[in-house]
Amino acid sequence: MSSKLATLAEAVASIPDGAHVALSGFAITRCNMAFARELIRQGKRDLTVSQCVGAMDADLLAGAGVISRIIYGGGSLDRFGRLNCVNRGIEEGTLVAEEYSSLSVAFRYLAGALGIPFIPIRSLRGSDILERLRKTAPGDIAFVDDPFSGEKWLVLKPLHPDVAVVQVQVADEEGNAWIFGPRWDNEEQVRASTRTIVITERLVSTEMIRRNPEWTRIPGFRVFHVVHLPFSAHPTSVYQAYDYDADCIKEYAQMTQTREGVQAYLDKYVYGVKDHWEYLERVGGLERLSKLTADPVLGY
Amino acid sequence: MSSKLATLAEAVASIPDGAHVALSGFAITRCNMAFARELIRQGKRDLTVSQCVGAMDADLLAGAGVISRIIYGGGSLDRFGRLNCVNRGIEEGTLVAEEYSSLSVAFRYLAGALGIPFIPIRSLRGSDILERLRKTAPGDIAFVDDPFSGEKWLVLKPLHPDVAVVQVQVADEEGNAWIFGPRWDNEEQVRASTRTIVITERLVSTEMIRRNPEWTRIPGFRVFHVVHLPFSAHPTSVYQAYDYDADCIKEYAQMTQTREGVQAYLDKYVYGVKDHWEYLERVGGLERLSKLTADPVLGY
Amino acid sequence: MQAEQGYTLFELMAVAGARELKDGEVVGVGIGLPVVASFLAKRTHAPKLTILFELGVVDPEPIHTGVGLADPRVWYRAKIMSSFVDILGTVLHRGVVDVGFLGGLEVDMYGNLNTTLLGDPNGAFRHFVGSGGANDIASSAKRTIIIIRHEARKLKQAVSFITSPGYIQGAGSREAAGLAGGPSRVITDKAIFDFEPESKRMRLLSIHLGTTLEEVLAEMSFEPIVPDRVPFTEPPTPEQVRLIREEIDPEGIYSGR
Amino acid sequence: MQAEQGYTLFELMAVAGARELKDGEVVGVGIGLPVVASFLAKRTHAPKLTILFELGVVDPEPIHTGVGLADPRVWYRAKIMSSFVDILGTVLHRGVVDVGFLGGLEVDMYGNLNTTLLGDPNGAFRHFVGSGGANDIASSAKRTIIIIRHEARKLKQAVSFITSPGYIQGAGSREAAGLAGGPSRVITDKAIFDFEPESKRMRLLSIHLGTTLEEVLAEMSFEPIVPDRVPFTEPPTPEQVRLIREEIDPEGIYSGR
Repeated sequence: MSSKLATLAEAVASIPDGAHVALSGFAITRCNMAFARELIRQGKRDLTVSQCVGAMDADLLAGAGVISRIIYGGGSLDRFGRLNCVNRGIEEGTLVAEEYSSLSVAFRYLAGALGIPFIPIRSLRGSDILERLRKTAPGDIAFVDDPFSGEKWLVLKPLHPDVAVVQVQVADEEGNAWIFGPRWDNEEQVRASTRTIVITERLVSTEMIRRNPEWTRIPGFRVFHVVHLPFSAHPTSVYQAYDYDADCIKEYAQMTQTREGVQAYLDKYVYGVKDHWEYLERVGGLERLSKLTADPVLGY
Repeated sequence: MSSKLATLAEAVASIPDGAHVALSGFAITRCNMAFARELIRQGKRDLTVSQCVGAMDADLLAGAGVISRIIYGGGSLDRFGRLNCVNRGIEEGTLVAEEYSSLSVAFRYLAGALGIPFIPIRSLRGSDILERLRKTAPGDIAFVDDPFSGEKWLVLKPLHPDVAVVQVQVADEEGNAWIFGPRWDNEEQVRASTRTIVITERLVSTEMIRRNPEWTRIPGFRVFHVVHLPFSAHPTSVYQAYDYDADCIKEYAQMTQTREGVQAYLDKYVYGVKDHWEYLERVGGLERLSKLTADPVLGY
Repeated sequence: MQAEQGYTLFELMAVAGARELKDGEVVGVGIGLPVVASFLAKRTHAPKLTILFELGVVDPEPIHTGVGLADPRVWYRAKIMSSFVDILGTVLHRGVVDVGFLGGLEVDMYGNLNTTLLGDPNGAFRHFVGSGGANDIASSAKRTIIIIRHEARKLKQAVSFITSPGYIQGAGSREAAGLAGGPSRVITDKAIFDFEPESKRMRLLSIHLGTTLEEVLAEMSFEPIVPDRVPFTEPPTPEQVRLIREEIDPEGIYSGR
Repeated sequence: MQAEQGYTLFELMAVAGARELKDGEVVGVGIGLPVVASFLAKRTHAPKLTILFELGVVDPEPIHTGVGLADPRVWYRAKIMSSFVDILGTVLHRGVVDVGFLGGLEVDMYGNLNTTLLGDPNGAFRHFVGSGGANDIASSAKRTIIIIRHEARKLKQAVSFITSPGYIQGAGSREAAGLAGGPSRVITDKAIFDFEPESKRMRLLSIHLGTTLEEVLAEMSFEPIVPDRVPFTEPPTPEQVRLIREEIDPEGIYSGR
């Protein structure tokens, strides 16, 4: 009735250069990896990305020069290492980083989601994060007197990304989506953004959505494109679907230690394959992916 | 390991006179009816109650003179009628009503839940609700200049009820609880309050809670008492458990049209029975209640 | 009444309400006529309509009529079940609601609605429902549609209490209060009104078949703007009437049949 | 190292961390030693401890060790799975978190922590993890426990960047910034410190068995307050060691075995 099904290429093509994209990844889980690879292939430029905790999706985009600005609360590849590309961009001055804490970014999304013009927060006071934001994002932070207590409070400006891109386990063709496991900032990202792209492991009927309406974390009426693409978070994990691919993430962490390594990684896994299906073949195809399939009780 | 199981009498006894209690009811669904009846039996006085939409639980308490203040966004018994007792209290000046809109109260709970000192809102401007709040609750509303746009915004003070009392379908003995169906203001009420009393239709093991952790709407670590009491919302409905008892609500709406009728209702259904089980016998016992049991597909 | 025409006034009003909804819009509704109008629109010209109930229900498909939003009957087959903060906060207050339906005890010529009390708030008065989500919808929806019975005691020169602001005191005063949007239509059982763009005063748009201009004006406590030519309201089609009677409100609860 | 004592330094530190947690408290933890300390406390003296992961996980019972908070292994058997806003907002920022664990690249004598960068932020520097939820925990938890390796390049006179404020510049400056709470303990692989109540300067509390005061001070770039008598840190019990090795970190991932 209101199908929003699109190919990954179509969904990515809808994002203009310079857009602000909120990404659903957290470190090495539910990252928009296929989406990031397609953004790179389509030669997108000058994007701003935001997420509470910087993740592998943002790092790959930074490595490929797709993004010029990141609004985040810090991040890593967990035990696999630092966000080499993001960090190098910051160190060399090629990437503008507006660095907050997890909650500050979450509150900026929440304020955006609620349609409120500012939100008070206790975090950041007395820190160099705040001092640096006075230079990197002076228009996004301010101090306001609490009219009830008279105390001075830091307030943050809402975030309104142009697009939220969210990797989910289950969605229908209208974009109503279920997220299993913790949801970190994803629900607020969607509600703060102008439009949403859902990338789903499994496509179900709207009839299925109606059977568990309490599970619907992303409202379909905020969604513009639904991309049905299994293993689209590979090599990161999707709870209840598949585990992270430790070897692939190690290879990434290793190769991205140098600019040359990043180029070699892109040649091998992004430019060197024509689409997501060829990428999956490149990393080992069905045989490899079967080994990652999650146990239904453990969820990994 | 950390059981918080209590009888209804124990849970009610923990609430001091003068306390601010957030109630989980909405019109005629998931109302804290058994809880309200026990509050009346124990002779509690001078309570403040709050809820986004005034419901049958608040009305019964108003009728019995238990509450002296209500913070709410308006309310009714749906097609069964007005909140006769609340309205009479307001009309006669015996009940202080701080009347908002649904979202204003929800935002005050949300601000309380988030630990933020104020929250901006677009609602209430240009209305007599705002004009009246300037008199009834001048310390809870203020205007602040948005530091980002310069526009003047109404801001509300957070609500921090002493106790949230929430009627749920399923809980474990630690207070981790599932709410099926829409949850209106209940999640924010719990998080805004100092402590929470959960009144549950069904008691399950913590093992069961761990199987569906995404369903946990009330965190057990915020809960002080868990009362396991089937049909505790009667005559209001509990989605997936039982339907509202239309005859009983009609009788209530009819009897509460006069003060004398209220007294007769209390004598019959509150003072005239020693506890919840005797109340259930009074309204028709198992035979009557069986007829209200919800169909698992319909939920009513 | 009007049985010979094959539809009731309730059905005419519901159809008029449905006609105001465009496909793909997001609509916030309360129980009663707005529910019938929205479900009717969704089953006819607006299949992509999104229907919201303030307490946290999206796009239900009830098969039984309910006594109010609190009745699980009207939640049946929803796609989302969430909360006030989700629906009124992240959808309505966020600016995503296109249309909201509002009803009331009284409305004045600027579309200000009273659902709170009748009488003098500083003297004797009778208290009613209050706002619920109505004030929130009136403040944040892109436009609102007012449904009200056509009686002089309801269409007032001044309302006892402004629960949900319309155009407040007319031209510019809504903007001055920091509000966008505002009422776009008033649908009564005798006529349909809009608001004149400059003065923001209520303006007669059409009269229901079987009513006269004199009857319309006689039952109003203020004078609406009356254009030279006032057409009759487009009547419901037999299929619309059938949908309401057989599928949307088979028990006649909303329409009071 | 210290194999003859029947425990490793990691285990000693984890046990020291566990000892700081009281039954019934709510604790915000990151991966690694804090997870081991919290799970150990919960299995021994603090069964009613509530353990939070910032991304939205409450009271998990993992049976496999994970590579970080993003690893579903550490979410296993959680009682709640929610979000940043739920955990960091409605629990931490609401003021309900009793204890938070923090680690870092550098800490100074007032407990200010750096997890962001090394070098001169205005010149050449190397960028690391940043805050995540660390700054939030440092700002809103009732108290924090800092875990850090005991090296002069980590226990610094001044840190390159204050990611998570401790007592800032000592006496009164944390309150002046509008913050309550603050670090209560620093646990290193050589010693445990607290903060002197007036000056808020780091103060030696105990030294681990097998270490000397001279070794402790030699590997610090500032001088902590040293009381006249400094006891040895209470060593782990065999049961605590067994729980860590057999149940909490059987694969030795957190302890690096």
